[in-house]
Amino acid sequence: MLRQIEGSRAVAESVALCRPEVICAYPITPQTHIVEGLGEMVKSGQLKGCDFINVESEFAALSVAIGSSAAGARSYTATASQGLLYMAEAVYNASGLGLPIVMTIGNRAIGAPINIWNDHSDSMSMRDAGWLQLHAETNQEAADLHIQAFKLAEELSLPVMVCMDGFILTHAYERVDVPTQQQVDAFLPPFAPRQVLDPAAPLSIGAMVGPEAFMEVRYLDHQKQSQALELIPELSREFRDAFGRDSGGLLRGYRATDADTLVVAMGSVNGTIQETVDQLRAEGMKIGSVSLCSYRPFPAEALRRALGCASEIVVVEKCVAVGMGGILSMEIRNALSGLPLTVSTVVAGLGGRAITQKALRAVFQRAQFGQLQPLTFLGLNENVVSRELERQRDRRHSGPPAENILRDLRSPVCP
Amino acid sequence: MQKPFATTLDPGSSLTNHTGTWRTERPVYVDRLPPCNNACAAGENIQGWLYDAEGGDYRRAWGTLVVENPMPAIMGRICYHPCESSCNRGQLDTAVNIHAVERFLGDEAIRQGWAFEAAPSNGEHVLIIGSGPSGLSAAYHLRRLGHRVTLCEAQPALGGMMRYAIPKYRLPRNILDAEIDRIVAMGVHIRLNTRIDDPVSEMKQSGCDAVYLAVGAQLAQRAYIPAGDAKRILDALSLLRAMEGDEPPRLGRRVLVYGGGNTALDAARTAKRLGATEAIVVYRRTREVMPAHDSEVREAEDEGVQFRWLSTIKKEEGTTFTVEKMKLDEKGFPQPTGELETIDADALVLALGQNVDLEFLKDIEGLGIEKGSVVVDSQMMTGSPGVFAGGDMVPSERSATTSIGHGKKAARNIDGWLRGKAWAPPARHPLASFDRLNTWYYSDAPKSVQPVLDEARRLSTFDEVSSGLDPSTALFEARRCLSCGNCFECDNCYGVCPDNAVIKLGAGSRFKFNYEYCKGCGLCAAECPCGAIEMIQEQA
Amino acid sequence: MFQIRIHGRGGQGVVSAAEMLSVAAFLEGKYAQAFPSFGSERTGAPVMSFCRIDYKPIRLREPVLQPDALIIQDPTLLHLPGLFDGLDPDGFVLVNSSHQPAGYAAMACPREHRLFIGATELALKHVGRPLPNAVLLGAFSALTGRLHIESILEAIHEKFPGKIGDANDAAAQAAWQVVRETRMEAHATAN
Amino acid sequence: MPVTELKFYQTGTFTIGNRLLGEEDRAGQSAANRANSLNCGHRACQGCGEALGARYAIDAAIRASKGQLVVANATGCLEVFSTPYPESSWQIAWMHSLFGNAAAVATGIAAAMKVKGRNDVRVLAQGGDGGTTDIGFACLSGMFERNDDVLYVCYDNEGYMNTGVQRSSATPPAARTATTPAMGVEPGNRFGQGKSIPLIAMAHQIPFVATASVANLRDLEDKIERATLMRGSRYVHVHVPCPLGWGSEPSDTIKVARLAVETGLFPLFEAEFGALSGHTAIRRRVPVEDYLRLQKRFAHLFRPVVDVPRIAHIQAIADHNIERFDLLN
Repeated sequence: MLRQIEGSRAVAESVALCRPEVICAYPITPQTHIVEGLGEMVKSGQLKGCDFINVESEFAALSVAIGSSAAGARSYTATASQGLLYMAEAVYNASGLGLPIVMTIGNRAIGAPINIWNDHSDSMSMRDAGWLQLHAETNQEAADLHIQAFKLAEELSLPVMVCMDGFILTHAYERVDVPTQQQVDAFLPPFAPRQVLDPAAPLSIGAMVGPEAFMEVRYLDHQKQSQALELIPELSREFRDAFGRDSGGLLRGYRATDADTLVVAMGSVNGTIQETVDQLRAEGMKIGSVSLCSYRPFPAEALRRALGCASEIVVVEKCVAVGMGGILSMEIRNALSGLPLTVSTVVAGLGGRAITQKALRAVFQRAQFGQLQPLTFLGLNENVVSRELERQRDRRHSGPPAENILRDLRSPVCP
Repeated sequence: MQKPFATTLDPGSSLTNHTGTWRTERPVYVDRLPPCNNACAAGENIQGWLYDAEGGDYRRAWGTLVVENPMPAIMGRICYHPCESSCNRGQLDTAVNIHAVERFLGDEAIRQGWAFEAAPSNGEHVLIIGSGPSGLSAAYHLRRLGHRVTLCEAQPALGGMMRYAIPKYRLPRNILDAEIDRIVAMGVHIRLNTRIDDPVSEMKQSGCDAVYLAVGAQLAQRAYIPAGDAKRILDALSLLRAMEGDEPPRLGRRVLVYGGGNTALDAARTAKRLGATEAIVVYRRTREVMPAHDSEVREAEDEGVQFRWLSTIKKEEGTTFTVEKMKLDEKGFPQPTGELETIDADALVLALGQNVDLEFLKDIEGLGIEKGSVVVDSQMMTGSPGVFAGGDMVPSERSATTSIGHGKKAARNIDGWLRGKAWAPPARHPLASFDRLNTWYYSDAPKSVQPVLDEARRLSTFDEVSSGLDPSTALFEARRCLSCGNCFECDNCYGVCPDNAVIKLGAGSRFKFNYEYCKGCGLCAAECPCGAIEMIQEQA
Repeated sequence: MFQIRIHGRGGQGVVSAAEMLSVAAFLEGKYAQAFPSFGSERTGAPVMSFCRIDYKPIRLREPVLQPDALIIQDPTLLHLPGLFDGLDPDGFVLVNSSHQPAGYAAMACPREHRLFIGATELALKHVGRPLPNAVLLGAFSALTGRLHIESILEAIHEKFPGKIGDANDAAAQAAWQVVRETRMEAHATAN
Repeated sequence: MPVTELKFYQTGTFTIGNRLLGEEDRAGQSAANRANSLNCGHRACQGCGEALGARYAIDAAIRASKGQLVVANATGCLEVFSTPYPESSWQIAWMHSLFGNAAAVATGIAAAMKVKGRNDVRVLAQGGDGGTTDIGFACLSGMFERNDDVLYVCYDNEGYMNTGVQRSSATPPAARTATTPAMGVEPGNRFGQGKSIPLIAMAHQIPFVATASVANLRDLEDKIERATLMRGSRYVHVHVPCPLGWGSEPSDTIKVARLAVETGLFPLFEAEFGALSGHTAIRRRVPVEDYLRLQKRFAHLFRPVVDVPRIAHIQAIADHNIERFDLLN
């Protein structure tokens, strides 16, 4: 049914349609509206056969999910930013134990400096934790991905993170087609665990594994994620057949087939990018974009096929590996190695900095003429940083940067 | 369910990991010699029969008891029970009242009419001279070993000193008769009123293959006391023996008893019961060094028997006895002081000890005599082949218990000698000393004291002074046994093993160690209440 | 595409105003997107929200930089620097104020696209609380003609069920009436 | 004369079993067919108190739950020595996740059982003192506060033994550990530190809190069995000596635990809904020296000279417990 609702509400509704049995929640902006919605549905009786637990921390939230999942219950939680870091140990544990938990990440920056706004630093920090990571482009896709995520997780016996941009999606009111219970039940079978804590068939789950087998365990985990590279498109097709719309998959191209310049990005920024692509196309530039939905597993082959034809690749990413540069672009460079093209990194939207068409347009055009720097910080206040850098050159102890920058912003020499 | 590799494991799969290889010491179950058994002159397996009694199976307990000693009802009464003085429980609260339980079992056997079984006779024939505790014990054991036995007794009734020296109030005759009859019933050939003057020829004539001399020490020790009227002086043995006759001896109102042994006290207490208003024990030394047993002295005092310590009797004139005060020298020996005083008394009973009558042994070739006792070797055999001796005749502590032990030992050696292969006593286990116990596990419980007859009744009659335990108190008392050095299946070892390396074999079958997994921590040994587990070094 | 930027203070319902606009548009079969200027601001602080309305799916995710309409829920905000930034020359400005306040000069839009209305007073009258939201939405419908008052009212009822909904409904209708009438008069005098 | 009434076999109340006792009068551990939840072949040290305590507790819980038991285990010695790939010593449905989250994992298991209508299944979480009093404390408190249907059993060996004997918040004063060496002005662990999780648990007003010791098996089994059958959050704190960490003889494990109880240093008590509801009286009171002397971690209290004031301080702690919990009656 079509509805004009907040992204968080849409996700809450579709998670509820997946009939989760245990939901644990610890509040953190911008994830709160999702679990609030679910909590309400459990209390009101709209969501039956589900235990909603208010825990004392994100670490506990995922730990509870680990327990309930191991005991054979479909388990869900949601978090963001510091919360994801606080549960980091459990994040690795859940995947190591092969527990098909689904967790929503309302992507948000990581402090210090503390910042509640959107970027991808949080989920990126867990990119090697053994979870699958799917990025939603719209609220519709965010809702749909959760339905696919449970099926994906349970078929592989691996946990899945569904990443959606904090505020930009979580707090945005949009038109969303919320499926019916019958549709979801037909698509998502009941949870049949790979292993379960059952007194009737005792098992010891979570053994200590030494040098003699640890390598093999990790290798098998890697193989599992590789299987996901086939399963994800499969489920996406299945989903289209069942629900009549495209959601998920490894990646999606936009006017990409004949493009010389291709932009790659994850999540909601793809909308703005596509608007910009249309503008530039109208002006005759051969540009297109690729929206990467599956970050883990990383679809190197699919990317190679999708991007191989272009000569200029611009990776717009909402995170930065300080001291190294773009994370996504590094992996894309790796995927495209040997191909005659250049890959440049545009770090954008850190800590919620708005990513505007105007700014994108400018970098894409520079890229077209090969004038784009390998690493660009989109919309960076050059003036402020150059003054701060000067100051640091002058004297070692230049005081806290934040204050200095504020002073600069107020001082008349700044535009 | 296709479970994940390595991180998920099958239950209990660690059985393939044999941790026994960690071990440098291994626990082993042992049986140690309980101090009570160790102290028993009759060689009883006290812990053994208490173990049976703990279960309430008195028949079985009695059966275990009489393997060593055929007269529990008697022993439970007259033995001075060194077992109790050495009982480890004494260091915890109070010793187990062993003699009371023994007596209970003996009385129960009499009540139930439990009988002995003799082995089928195998032709060998043994002559026993003397039917005291030693002779009866020997007869019993020889019958169990399948030998025919002829028992000669000079007196008209069996029992020796048990009958003729121990007062009824300590050993009722119905009890004595019951236990003797039970032995006789095994098929012992009895000849009463038969004094043997030449044991060896007697043995040959009666077609016996060996003889056991057990006549005891019958001759009263005399002391020279100048006396005007000798009939006022008699010895304790004849007094006590006379108690078995029809005519109780007349002693008068005031009786002196001279001596410091148990017999002196028996005489004094008998005198009181014969109507003496005063019975005064005169002893040349002090109570501390008096040979009589403390319990006897206490009971005598309770009955009003008086004592004159550090005194000797010098002479008698009519009813006047002159007594000299003594004092102990630095060595503790009494020395005369020259201080004299007189006591009026109607009679003087001498209880100065007994000697063995060696007269009838003079013709036995090779039989050696030393300090008035018959010399025997470790097999209880005299210098004369086939002639064995025991009890008060041979050098040892003179007690009924010792005599019973001698009888048993002699019987087993006679059996060996007759069969041509010397009897080898079983090796003795190391002692189960107190420090080997983990006493925390034993709950405290007071010794149940045998009820004691009130004096009034005691003085007027010859009724038994101590009465017995009832079944429940007997059971309770039996269960106070710490089972020193012998597993009583408390399950501690089985329970405390952190490696489940103790296998429980079920009731009565104890436990065994599973050395596949035992790491040798020693917890089982440390927590065994009775010290029945020992840690020993693993061999390289 | 029609873009609206709403300025107000924390607690005045800036966000729900944008939401209701988007819902109203959705009810008319249009595509709409509403989102707040995600901030950590608390009650009383100046805040913004945005709404986009279009006939095709909306992909753009940037804040509204070139609004076609500005709704200013509190006249004291008029002096805020950059308040009118990016306003379309032919755009609309709706201010909650019973009179034309100072700062008025900064508005670079046609006179007939400006509207000052004592929304708070009207709200107090109908809702009983100084919540200008519904009033301004009714006025917005009348001023811009972009959304039917019916869909506005339905959105209001969806947001506030029951009595409060009815009260806000009344407030919105009252505002709509007032604006229509004054517009008529203006039109009449113009002719 | 009075004859003491015959009640039971004279060692029956203190030994684990007895050939003369009926099954009902024996400790569960005496049963030939006991569960042996923690099986042979585990890799615990010789004389490990934790291995013993864990088998006691889990066997009792199995008995009480009629085998319908699921256990969540915190990281630590117990987990490492019981489940090193490829062998597990557990004969039960068992799970290990992390060091600090056993309580939360158990909460999850309990929630799963609840939604599946498996009210017969009882959930137990277990960990050492590190995983309970320190790193796992937040999850434990959260579990208590929500009154989740879990029995949490802490095996307290008073330090981080798995990592090589470091100090935990359960390490007693004066004890030497790798991080509180026996040197300086105040050798060993400082006085005036540490916390009592049982008392903190009581402050959560949960249905049941109890302390127990491997030295008193019947008491331990009784508490675990009762706790297993209750609903809501329950906590049992079991004292388990560690020969390695305490420097005691492996064969003395139970003796040391017994002395901890008999000195009053480890009081045995229980509480319901935050109020003390019972205690186990000391049978043969002993001075703390008897306890301390058996353990090398306290050696510096006796050598080179006897540290009278500190021993007195420890005695005062014991005396305080005895008074507070009325341990002599």
